[in-house]
Amino acid sequence: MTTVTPISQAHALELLQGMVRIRRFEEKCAELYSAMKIRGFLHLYIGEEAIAVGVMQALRPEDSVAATYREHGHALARGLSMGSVMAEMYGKLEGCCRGRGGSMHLFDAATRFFGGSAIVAGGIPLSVGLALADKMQERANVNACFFGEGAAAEGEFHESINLATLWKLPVLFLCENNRYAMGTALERSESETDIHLKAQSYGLKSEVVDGMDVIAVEQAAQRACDAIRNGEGPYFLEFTTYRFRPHSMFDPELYREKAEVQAWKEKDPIKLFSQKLLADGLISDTDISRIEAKVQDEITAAVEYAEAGQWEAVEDLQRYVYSERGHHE
Amino acid sequence: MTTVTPISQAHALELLQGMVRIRRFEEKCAELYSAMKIRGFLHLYIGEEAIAVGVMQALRPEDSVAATYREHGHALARGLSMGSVMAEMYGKLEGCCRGRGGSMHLFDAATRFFGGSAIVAGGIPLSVGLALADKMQERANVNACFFGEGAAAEGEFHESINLATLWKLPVLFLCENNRYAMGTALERSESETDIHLKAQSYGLKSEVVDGMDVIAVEQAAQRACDAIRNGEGPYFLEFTTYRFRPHSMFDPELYREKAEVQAWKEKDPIKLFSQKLLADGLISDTDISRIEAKVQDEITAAVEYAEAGQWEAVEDLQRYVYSERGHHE
Amino acid sequence: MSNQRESGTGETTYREAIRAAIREAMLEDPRVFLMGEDVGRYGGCYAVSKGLYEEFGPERVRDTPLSESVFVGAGIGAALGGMRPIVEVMSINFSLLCMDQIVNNAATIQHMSGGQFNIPLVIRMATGAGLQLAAQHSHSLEVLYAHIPGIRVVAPATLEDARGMLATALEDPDPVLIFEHAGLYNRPGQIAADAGAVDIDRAVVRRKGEDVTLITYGGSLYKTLDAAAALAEQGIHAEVIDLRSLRPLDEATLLDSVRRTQRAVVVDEGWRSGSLAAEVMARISEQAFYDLDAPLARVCSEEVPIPYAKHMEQAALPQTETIINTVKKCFGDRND
Amino acid sequence: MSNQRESGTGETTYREAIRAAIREAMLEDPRVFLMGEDVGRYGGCYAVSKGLYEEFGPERVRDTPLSESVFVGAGIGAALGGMRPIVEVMSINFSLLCMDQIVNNAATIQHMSGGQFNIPLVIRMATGAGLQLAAQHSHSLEVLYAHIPGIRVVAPATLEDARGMLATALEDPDPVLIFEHAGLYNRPGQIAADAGAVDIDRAVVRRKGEDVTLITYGGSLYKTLDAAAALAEQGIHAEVIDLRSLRPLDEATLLDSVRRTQRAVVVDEGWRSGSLAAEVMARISEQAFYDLDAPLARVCSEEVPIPYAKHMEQAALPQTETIINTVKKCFGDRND
Ligand SMILES: Cc1ncc(C[n+]2csc(CCOP(=O)(O)OP(=O)(O)O)c2C)c(N)n1
Ligand SMILES: Cc1ncc(C[n+]2csc(CCOP(=O)(O)OP(=O)(O)O)c2C)c(N)n1
Ligand SMILES: [Mg+2]
Ligand SMILES: [Mg+2]
Repeated sequence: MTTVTPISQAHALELLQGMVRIRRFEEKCAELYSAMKIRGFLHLYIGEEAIAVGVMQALRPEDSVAATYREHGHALARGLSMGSVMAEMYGKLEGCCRGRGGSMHLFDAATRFFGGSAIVAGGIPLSVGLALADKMQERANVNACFFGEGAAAEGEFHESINLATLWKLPVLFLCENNRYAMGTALERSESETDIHLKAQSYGLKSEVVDGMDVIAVEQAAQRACDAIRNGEGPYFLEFTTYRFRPHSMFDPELYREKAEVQAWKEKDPIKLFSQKLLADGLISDTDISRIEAKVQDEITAAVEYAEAGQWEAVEDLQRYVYSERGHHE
Repeated sequence: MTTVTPISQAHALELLQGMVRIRRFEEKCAELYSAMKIRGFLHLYIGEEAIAVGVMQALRPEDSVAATYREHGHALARGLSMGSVMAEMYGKLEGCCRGRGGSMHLFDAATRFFGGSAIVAGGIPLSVGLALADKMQERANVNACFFGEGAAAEGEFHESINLATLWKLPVLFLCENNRYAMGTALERSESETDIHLKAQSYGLKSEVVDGMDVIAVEQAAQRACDAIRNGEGPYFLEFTTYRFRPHSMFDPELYREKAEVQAWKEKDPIKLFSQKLLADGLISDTDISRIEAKVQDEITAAVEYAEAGQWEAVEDLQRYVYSERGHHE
Repeated sequence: MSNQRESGTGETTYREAIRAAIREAMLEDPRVFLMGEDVGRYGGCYAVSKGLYEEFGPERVRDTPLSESVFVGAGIGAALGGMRPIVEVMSINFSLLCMDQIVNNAATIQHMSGGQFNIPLVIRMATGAGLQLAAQHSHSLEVLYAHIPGIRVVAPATLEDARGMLATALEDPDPVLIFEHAGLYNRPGQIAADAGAVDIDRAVVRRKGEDVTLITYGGSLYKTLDAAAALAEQGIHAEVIDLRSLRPLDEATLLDSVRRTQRAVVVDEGWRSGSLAAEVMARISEQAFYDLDAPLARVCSEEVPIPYAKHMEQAALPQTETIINTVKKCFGDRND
Repeated sequence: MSNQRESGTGETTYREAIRAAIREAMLEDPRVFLMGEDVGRYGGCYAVSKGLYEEFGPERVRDTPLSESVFVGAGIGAALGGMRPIVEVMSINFSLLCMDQIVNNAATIQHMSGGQFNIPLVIRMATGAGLQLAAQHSHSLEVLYAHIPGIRVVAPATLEDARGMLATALEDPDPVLIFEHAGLYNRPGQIAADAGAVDIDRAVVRRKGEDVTLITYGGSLYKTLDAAAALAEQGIHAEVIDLRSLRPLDEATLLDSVRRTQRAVVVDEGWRSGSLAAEVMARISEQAFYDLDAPLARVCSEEVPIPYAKHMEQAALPQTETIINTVKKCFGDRND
């Protein structure tokens, strides 16, 4: 913590704002859940923001992103507007998926954000396929795929890493190891708890990264993306992290100690990063207040947008099951 | 090959006879397939006999065995009678499964032979469960599970090894690496072609063994079974081997060179073993002739048994879908 | 009262009734154990098994990794090995990951082995919509399993059935799938203290009536009963049948009712095409054709992946209103 | 002639017709590629793709590892990425390993994304029994997929359809599953040189008749046509409808025929309970009830895992004899 932050002030502010934006947005979501504005399952990313924010720095618009049901952070960091995400969780027509997907199924064609998948590990093969398309069409894109450490036990994890490595496909595997899959601790789920080693056994490049340090995340993602764009095949990053909140709004958290949660909260990526930036003199308290205020405004606007949104007409229920065009180009 | 065979004459003859029995039986099956006495898919084990024969030496009656669709050898080595296996392939009532299973689905309760599974990797979870039952009921049994190297790409392989290792279950994983899954060479199927290393990454004990050397197989199986009975959890053995015949009777073998097949035939486990035994002076040519004659008789009797067998009554079609007892003990 | 609660009788809920049934089975038979994702320390994703881990410990309440295929397959193997596993798959939607084990192993091994082996396995899954969980958590795919010979499929709708079907299922020598509608877990009610095991072979008449037979199961039972009550006020007396067993279907009970009422409407939360409702209609049209006075009809889910937004989700699901209107149409049409 | 053979016209087989269709699609559109287990060097487990690897190379004829879930999922992803994948799953029985990808991803992503994404993917699978492959290779599980909104399901029975449906399926913006009956691959026949793309929306009448409608698809078509021929000799003139599209069902064609003939028998190799046949019967009983002169009937597979022994396997499957007898019963019964 004594080295000077190796980035510009502008970039530091961007990263910080990115994380604060997710944090405050989700705090608002929790509130709105209690107010019954948001329903269904709601999985908060609070504590893990450095990962989505850090990784997205290394991605370009042509790249693709796939994530899980805990994907508000990824969606926001990837560039979906807060309003469209909030409206989606309200179930409004103005939502990014017209209210059909909800919290677990955010999609956005404009930013190549391919969901929002609520089958654990079920989104990974999609990224493999997107990467296959890139490879066959000779595009040097990266296909980023986020999943939790719980997903590592699923067969699709295994099949996906094997295929991507075998075919040298441009997939960026991003394992958010927050130590629990619902209430199941990693050591009760994996015989090899070092996930990055497990991945390495497939023969692809693999690193473990401090997921509470946004700069470490960004740098690792950059390294990985460079290698992938270079045609070196897939790359695996495991991020050590922690979710500060329950698994979902229904979780009584019987499976972990308060003290453990507290210890991890000490590593809060936003707190650590802002302290560091302040210590390095790269930013001031005023910068932080400005960010908080700006984010607050964005949230207020997003909630207003969602509140003002419309309900999709029930007559449209049958739409989007099959394509409306006769033929597709 | 200069060391003296470390086993008794009686045991040497038993091993040799075990392998010859499978070889000649399957040669007969191929003939009977051409004669249309046997139908469906027929997968021959010829070239791989040392594995089933060697492994079974280490197993006890209370242990369980599960195998694949290429399981005539395992069934015979486990102790199913040749007649009941042959009759099964004829589709006769006298078959081990009343003709309902056929070549790919040999089962036998008496020897705890749990199939005969034609979904690649689909039998592995069964062994994991049988092992779980043993562990929960505190029985020091081994649950042996055979599968090909092609199965290693399936999700169920991954899930099974992880769970067995995590729960320290008494499973003996037996990978018969004959280098091809139908026409797909190992290097086109696995990013890590060293399967035993791949298995090791789950944290269980794992060895690679010359699957053309019946004594090496037996010794490895013994080591593994000892460890398992000792409560050390699962064990993985990879056997290098080769199938001398096409994948099934429908395979035009476009994917491999004649020369490669020829080179492997030089390592014929029966040829090598008998040469060695002869060289060591442990057995004589007469012993070999005696074995061949005995096996020939057994085959003749098995074919006669199958030929003389009955067709199950069509009225019984609905049986064995559900249990016939009202309640099961 | 707390004692009754523990035994899942007296004032209880669907959730508690299932828990009590699991607990009772585990107390009675040491071969019974519960296995699945988060059934232990977490208490079950729908809180069904809460407290059982504390009572029975990690050997008999086994948290599994996220590996549906192997833990269901291991359930099959453990059953073959002499145990009586209760495997929980969190949602029928995730069960597609282990469908191979269920269809290709659990349902076939007895037959392929010529009757040498049988698989006394119980698999429980939550099913159904209504909680705004969207398209990967809300589908009612029961018919996919009801199609498969070699397994039994049941769907408790009442607290008594939730309480009593498990024991019967565990006594069954063959694989039994139990589908619990996620929308019912909170359902409160009374169970008699002496409520026992429940038949899993027979449908039951939940309401008597002579004008039309409404056939349903699971989460749709209450909507159907509500519809029947409303219809009664309008002079149409509907008999309501709860299938309970989706495989095998209890034809006798169905046909007996339809032959009396001469009209039938099937209510099923599955999608319409290829629904279980279709099967019920097929049985009736094969065997009670000459007894029918009006076309058969059904109320199913709309053929869309279930949407998140509440109004859209509700529009996709069978509703009491739709049931009422569909029944009325059976009377309004030409009457020859 | 050899040229015709290459193009899958003239004297050809069902297998060659499919191969020619794949080849043509790959020649015409560089986005099309074939992926699956042993489709390349081995030539396809049913030899459908033989020669394509040599012609198009390993990039466009991709041998995959034994990993049904990921290669089907990768097909979905590749379709999202602008390709036009043809994914071969060796057998519908193995497709249970990738059913999650088909049902939870391919069928839902368009809907969950509010119409932002669509998935132009074709998945081909062999289905059906008759080759003595026993209970893990012989089941006709088409109805499991026909139940799922968001995908289309087709089953070519004729050489023309085998030849022509693929192009139409590839042009479709949404996932299309093509089920090829394994017993048909060797079927020989003639295809006109100018045979083109085939409609995948409509059922077709394969034989005209006025007395009874026989509705079938896939491998059962020929048994049904044989039955119709035999019945004609006995004075019963059956109309035979080949569904071709199992989802969506072409109700108009069905109903039109049944309204004329006033009797219907459905023939379906799937197991009876929860069969596609049940759905067809349900549609008819909902919409053509007053036109019916006899109970609906069906001929399905017996509800057993398919046995290996030939006589038992054949006893489990629909047979021409059974179809004939079932049809006759529609006439023999009381006639009010
Ligand atoms: C196939 C499947 N099984 C089970 C679930 C239920 N489930 C939802 S999230 C979750 C835990 C996943 O943990 P992890 O992958 O570590 O991600 P995290 O929630 O910690 O971000 C489970 C078991 C599911 N959605 N899909
Ligand atoms: C899940 C599944 N996919 C595909 C097949 C078709 N198939 C049968 S055997 C086989 C090759 C398996 O190879 P391997 O595991 O190496 O065993 P080997 O045949 O070499 O003994 C394939 C692809 C199958 N039976 N099951
Ligand atoms: Mg986690
Ligand atoms: Mg092999």
